[in-house]
Amino acid sequence: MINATTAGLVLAGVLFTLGLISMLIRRNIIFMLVSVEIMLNAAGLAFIVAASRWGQPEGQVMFMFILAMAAAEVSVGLALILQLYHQLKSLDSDEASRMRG
Amino acid sequence: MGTAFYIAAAVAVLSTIMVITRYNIMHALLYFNVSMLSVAVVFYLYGAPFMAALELIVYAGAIMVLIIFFVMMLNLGSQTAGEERSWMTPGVWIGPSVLCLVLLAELVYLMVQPADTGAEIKVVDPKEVGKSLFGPYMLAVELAGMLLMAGIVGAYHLGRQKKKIVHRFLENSPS
Amino acid sequence: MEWMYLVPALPFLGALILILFSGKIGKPGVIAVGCGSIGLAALVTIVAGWQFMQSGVPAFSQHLWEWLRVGDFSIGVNLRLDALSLSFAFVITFVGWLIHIYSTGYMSDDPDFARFFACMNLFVGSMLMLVLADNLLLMYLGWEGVGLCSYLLIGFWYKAPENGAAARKAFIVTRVGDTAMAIALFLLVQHTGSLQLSVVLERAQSLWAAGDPTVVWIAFLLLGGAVGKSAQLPLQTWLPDAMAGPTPVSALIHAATMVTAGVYLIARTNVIFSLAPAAQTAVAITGAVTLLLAGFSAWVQTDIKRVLAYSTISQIGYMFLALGVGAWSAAIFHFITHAFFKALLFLGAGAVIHALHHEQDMFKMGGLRKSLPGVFLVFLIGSLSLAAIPFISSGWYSKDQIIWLAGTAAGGRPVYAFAAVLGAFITAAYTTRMMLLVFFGKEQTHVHHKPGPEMMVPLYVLAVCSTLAGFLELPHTLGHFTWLSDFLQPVLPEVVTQHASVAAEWGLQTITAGLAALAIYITWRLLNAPFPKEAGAFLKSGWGFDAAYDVLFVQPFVRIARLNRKDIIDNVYTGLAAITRGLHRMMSATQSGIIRWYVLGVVMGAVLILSVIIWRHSM
Amino acid sequence: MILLAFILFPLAGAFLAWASAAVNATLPRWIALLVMLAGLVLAVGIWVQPEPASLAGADWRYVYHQPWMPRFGVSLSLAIDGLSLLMIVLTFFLGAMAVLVSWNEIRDRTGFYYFNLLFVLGGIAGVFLVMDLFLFYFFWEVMLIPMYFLIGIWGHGRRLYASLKFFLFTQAGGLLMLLSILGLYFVHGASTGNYTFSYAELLQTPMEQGIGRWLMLGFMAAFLVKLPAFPFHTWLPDAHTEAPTAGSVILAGLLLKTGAYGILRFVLPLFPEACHAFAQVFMLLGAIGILYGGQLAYAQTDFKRLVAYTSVSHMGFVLVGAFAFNELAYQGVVMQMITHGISTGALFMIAGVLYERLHTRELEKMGGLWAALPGLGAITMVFVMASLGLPGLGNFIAEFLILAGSWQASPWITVLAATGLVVATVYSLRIMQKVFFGISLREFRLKDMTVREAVMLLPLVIAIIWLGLFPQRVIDTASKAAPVVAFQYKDN
Repeated sequence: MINATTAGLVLAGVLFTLGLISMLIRRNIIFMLVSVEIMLNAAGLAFIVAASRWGQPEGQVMFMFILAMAAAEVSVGLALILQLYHQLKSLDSDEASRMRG
Repeated sequence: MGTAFYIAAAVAVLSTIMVITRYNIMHALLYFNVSMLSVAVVFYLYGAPFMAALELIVYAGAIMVLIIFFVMMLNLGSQTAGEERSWMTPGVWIGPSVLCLVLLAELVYLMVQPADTGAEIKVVDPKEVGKSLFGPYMLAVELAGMLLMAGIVGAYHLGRQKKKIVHRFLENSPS
Repeated sequence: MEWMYLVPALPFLGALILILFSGKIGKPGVIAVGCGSIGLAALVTIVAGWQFMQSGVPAFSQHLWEWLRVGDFSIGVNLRLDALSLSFAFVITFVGWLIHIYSTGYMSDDPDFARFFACMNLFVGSMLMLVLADNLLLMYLGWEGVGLCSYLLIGFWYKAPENGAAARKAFIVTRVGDTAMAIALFLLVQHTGSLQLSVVLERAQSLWAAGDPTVVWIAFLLLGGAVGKSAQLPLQTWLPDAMAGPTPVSALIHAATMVTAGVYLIARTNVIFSLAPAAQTAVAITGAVTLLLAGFSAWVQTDIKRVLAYSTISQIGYMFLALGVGAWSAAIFHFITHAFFKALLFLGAGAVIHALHHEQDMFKMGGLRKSLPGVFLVFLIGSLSLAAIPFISSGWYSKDQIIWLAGTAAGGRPVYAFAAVLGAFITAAYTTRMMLLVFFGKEQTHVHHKPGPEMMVPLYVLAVCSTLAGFLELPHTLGHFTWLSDFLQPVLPEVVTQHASVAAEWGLQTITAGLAALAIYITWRLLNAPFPKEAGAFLKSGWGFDAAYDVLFVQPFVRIARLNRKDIIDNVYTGLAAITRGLHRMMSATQSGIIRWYVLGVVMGAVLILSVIIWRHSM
Repeated sequence: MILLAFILFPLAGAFLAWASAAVNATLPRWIALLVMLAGLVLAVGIWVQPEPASLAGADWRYVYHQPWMPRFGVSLSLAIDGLSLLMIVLTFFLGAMAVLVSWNEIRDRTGFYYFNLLFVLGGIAGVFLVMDLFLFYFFWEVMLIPMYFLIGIWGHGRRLYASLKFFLFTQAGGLLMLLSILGLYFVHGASTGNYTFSYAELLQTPMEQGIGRWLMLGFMAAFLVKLPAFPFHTWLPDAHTEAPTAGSVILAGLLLKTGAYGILRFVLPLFPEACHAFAQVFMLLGAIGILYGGQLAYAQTDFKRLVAYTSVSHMGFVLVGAFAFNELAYQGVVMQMITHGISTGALFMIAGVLYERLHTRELEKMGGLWAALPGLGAITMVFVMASLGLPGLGNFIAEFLILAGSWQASPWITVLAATGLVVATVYSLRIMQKVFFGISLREFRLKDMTVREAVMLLPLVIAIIWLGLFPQRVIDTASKAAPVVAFQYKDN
């Protein structure tokens, strides 16, 4: 039987990879933002698993930081997407590939 | 490992797969909420009940709701689904998926490698977390606070729309 | 003799005046300057020669200025008058003067009258520099100078591209020989430390034993220069094409003077050739083979000037043969008689061509005996000399001497004598053919205008000379008169003969005369006999040398030039630039601004790093 | 002081010319001409002056020394000997010709044009005079950048490509030289404790064999590119072809000579051992350059490009002669530097004169011009003959001395190089045939030489004939500057 730490880390890896796939195949910016959230979540999971493996609080501390960062990122990100949407009238990230006002 | 973990893990993986395959963004976001809930269960199982709660409150509650409201505000739900469908051809997703699966295989290979045996799930008290947060990680907490502050200011600044777009009736005003 | 520097200086001065003021002095002025300067030079030569002969010194030299001095190596612009250079200088100025006078008539209609005389004067000056130089470098100056003038005059009518091609061919082919000669000079500088003729020849005798490899190399390289300038095998191909120039040019440069520069060079450096028996044998063989090959080619030509051109090659072959067997003075004797009678023949041919409005094909001439009696007469005298008709022609005296010495001189062999006799037979044959085709038979082209006195007088003078010049030397059978070889004695060693007898000489002369008569008879009978076409074409093209050189040298060079017009080395650098540009393009392509590509890059990097870790791990 | 004048004249004149353009567009050319003539008079004055008796034994005629950055051993040190003097005379002579050539050709931005022209010439004069390696590198770069502008702004069609290529090649070589200069500086400083860039002191630098060879190769990199020697020559045809006429004249006549000068002045005396070690290689490169350049010259259809490749061929002789290590070859190299400057410069001027009349450089579009331009044709003939090495003209003296000298060092390479004489004949005669002889494609109604053209071409004709008949004056002047150290070096 596979032990708990490994199982948790594998789960984190799977979730992270799924987020990565989503990141790579989507062109919609909101989807990409969601993909980032998936990956952040997976990373948080890995920290939690590690914290429980060692019985130390640092892992959970890190998760809290991740959480704070995700919150800030989403708020700024959404505001940016809003601006882009008004500029480009589209959510296609490729449309934003040129550095043009 | 208990059955609960496997069930939660299976739900998390399946719902995440649903997230990344949906064309309709609202569906995807709802699936993502499900995924988040099951991850919260996993947290709980790994002896971090406080974190599970935070996951529910902040992630599934606040962040997701923010995104959902945002999508609803722009009224994107069904409108972009068709566009999304046209972008999502096999040629687009097969290559990256294979690459990512290779990455996953490598990750798993490395995780399984050490065969760590003496590991049992140890519960970490929220009190411990609090102590270390406000002990050695004090500076980081303050930085996180500044980050959030910057996020607020940034979001406000960026999100402030030009008046002539929102308030059409003020178009001719001098300011 | 103090005025000796005037001999080359006067023609140069004349050329300079003609170049600078050609527009101002008008045609009479051009004639006065052109002919006058050469005439004066001839006069000075005669006076200086007279004084020289009176004085009895072996050589007189005049120092003008120091040309260059580097360390111990020093070369002056010095002139040297001795028997050999005097003989050449006399022929050059005298024949040159006659040809100049002739040219005033021949070229009178040409718009570039002044340019013609400027080049001719430049040529005479350079040629005099060549023969009067007291060191080999100054001689090389004249050597190249006459090459330049030859180039300018062959291509005188520059509008026709084939004339330009002939001119360049002449320059380039002779330049090949000149380069060999230049290398010989380098060897001499290295070993003797000087290029002064007297010093070089003196040191050569003390430095090298006979047959020493170095001296053999030097002699062979000098021979290379000589065969280039004198149109001998294997560099003879330029001379027939050189007939593209005006006929007086052919007479002066390509018959009388410049082409004999090789003979002069070898006679001048006879000490070196004596030290290199292998090279001297090569000279003899070159001469023997050339005289035969060119004789056969002359036999089938249709262009009157090409007949004379091949005949010139052949006659110079005789001179080389004489030099090769050690009969130095015989070569000079033949040079003098040849200069007269070949100039006469060329000028006569020029008169015919001029009269027929630049028609050169012998098969379109005929019957001119009646319409141009004066030309016929002098041409006959020249032809008799060329064909070596006994007693009455100068050519017989000189050629007979060579034939005789080819078998009996120190380096002589019966086979050389045989080749020379056979050559005499062919010479008689093609000369007769030419005479018959041009002056006998039925008239085919009408005579436009008869040559004026300015053309006829030089012809008569040359006719007289080419008869009288033969009496400078008489064979044993006719009293053994040796004025010329005695005169040349201080410069050229005496001919050493072996198992020679007057009776044998009588026999040989009889055979030669008989063969000449036979040749005339056969040619007369078989003038219009059919001739195998392929063989004829082969002979006419000069034994296929041109085609062979074209395939061996010209075509490869032109092909390389065409392939490598853009400089393949440049591809290395443009290739470097292209690689840089390609890398730049690849790099900047990654900066597409599409986020997914960046993520893909991150993923690939992660895969790579993990692969490396796993690979290291499993090792 | 007089030496400083040679450098300051052109540099000051450059700024003056630039400023004067604001007053009148024709003023700069007069200023430039006057500056050049003044320099020429000064230089010829030094030359004709008999050598002061007190200096009879010394190496230098004039020396100027002024400390500049003593801390780093850099000083403003100028000196002139026979070789430098000849090069300075050539610089101002061809400089004056270059000004005359541009008289009517350049019509826009004349002020900046003459500024660049004079600045290049000032840099060249500096290169020929300085005796401090730091300053040498400085002037080496000074002459590079204005040249870049001359080609890039006033050039023909592909001028940007050509100027960039020129810049990159010379800059790459120059940087390697800078490395070597610094290497020499530190090697000398480490062994003697005296850190200096002074040429005179660096002469006796003891160094290891390996280091010496690497340093020598660094110097050679710059000089081979500039010369240009066989595999590094490809910048030259482009630069020559696209440059304005004066640019081509200066490039061919002077810039290439700085490479040859560098070899004679720096490489041979500083690294005698390394030079002997690599002599065969460089001689072979030179011989290959002679033949390869000749072949390419023959293949060209653009007049200026053809002449450019003949430069490659002729400068091959310089390389062959410089590494033959004897006085014959050395004198030949000096003569070749001067005569090639004159003859090739003249050919470029002729190309410019023809271009002004025909508006083409294509040989295929010329032909039969003798009838229209007999005077120009005669002058061209002189320089074509000079190019193929006709005795009586300066180039012959140069080539004869080089080959006679190199024969003693390496007969087989000399044979190869002598074959170049035949190739030179082939391509040189092609110029005459294509331009002046043959059938003319149309009736040309052209003016023969104007007075200005005669004034700029006739001195060159006289010079080349004078050098061919009376070269002794030049030989005497140059003889004392011979790099005797390298001649006398013997392998142990």
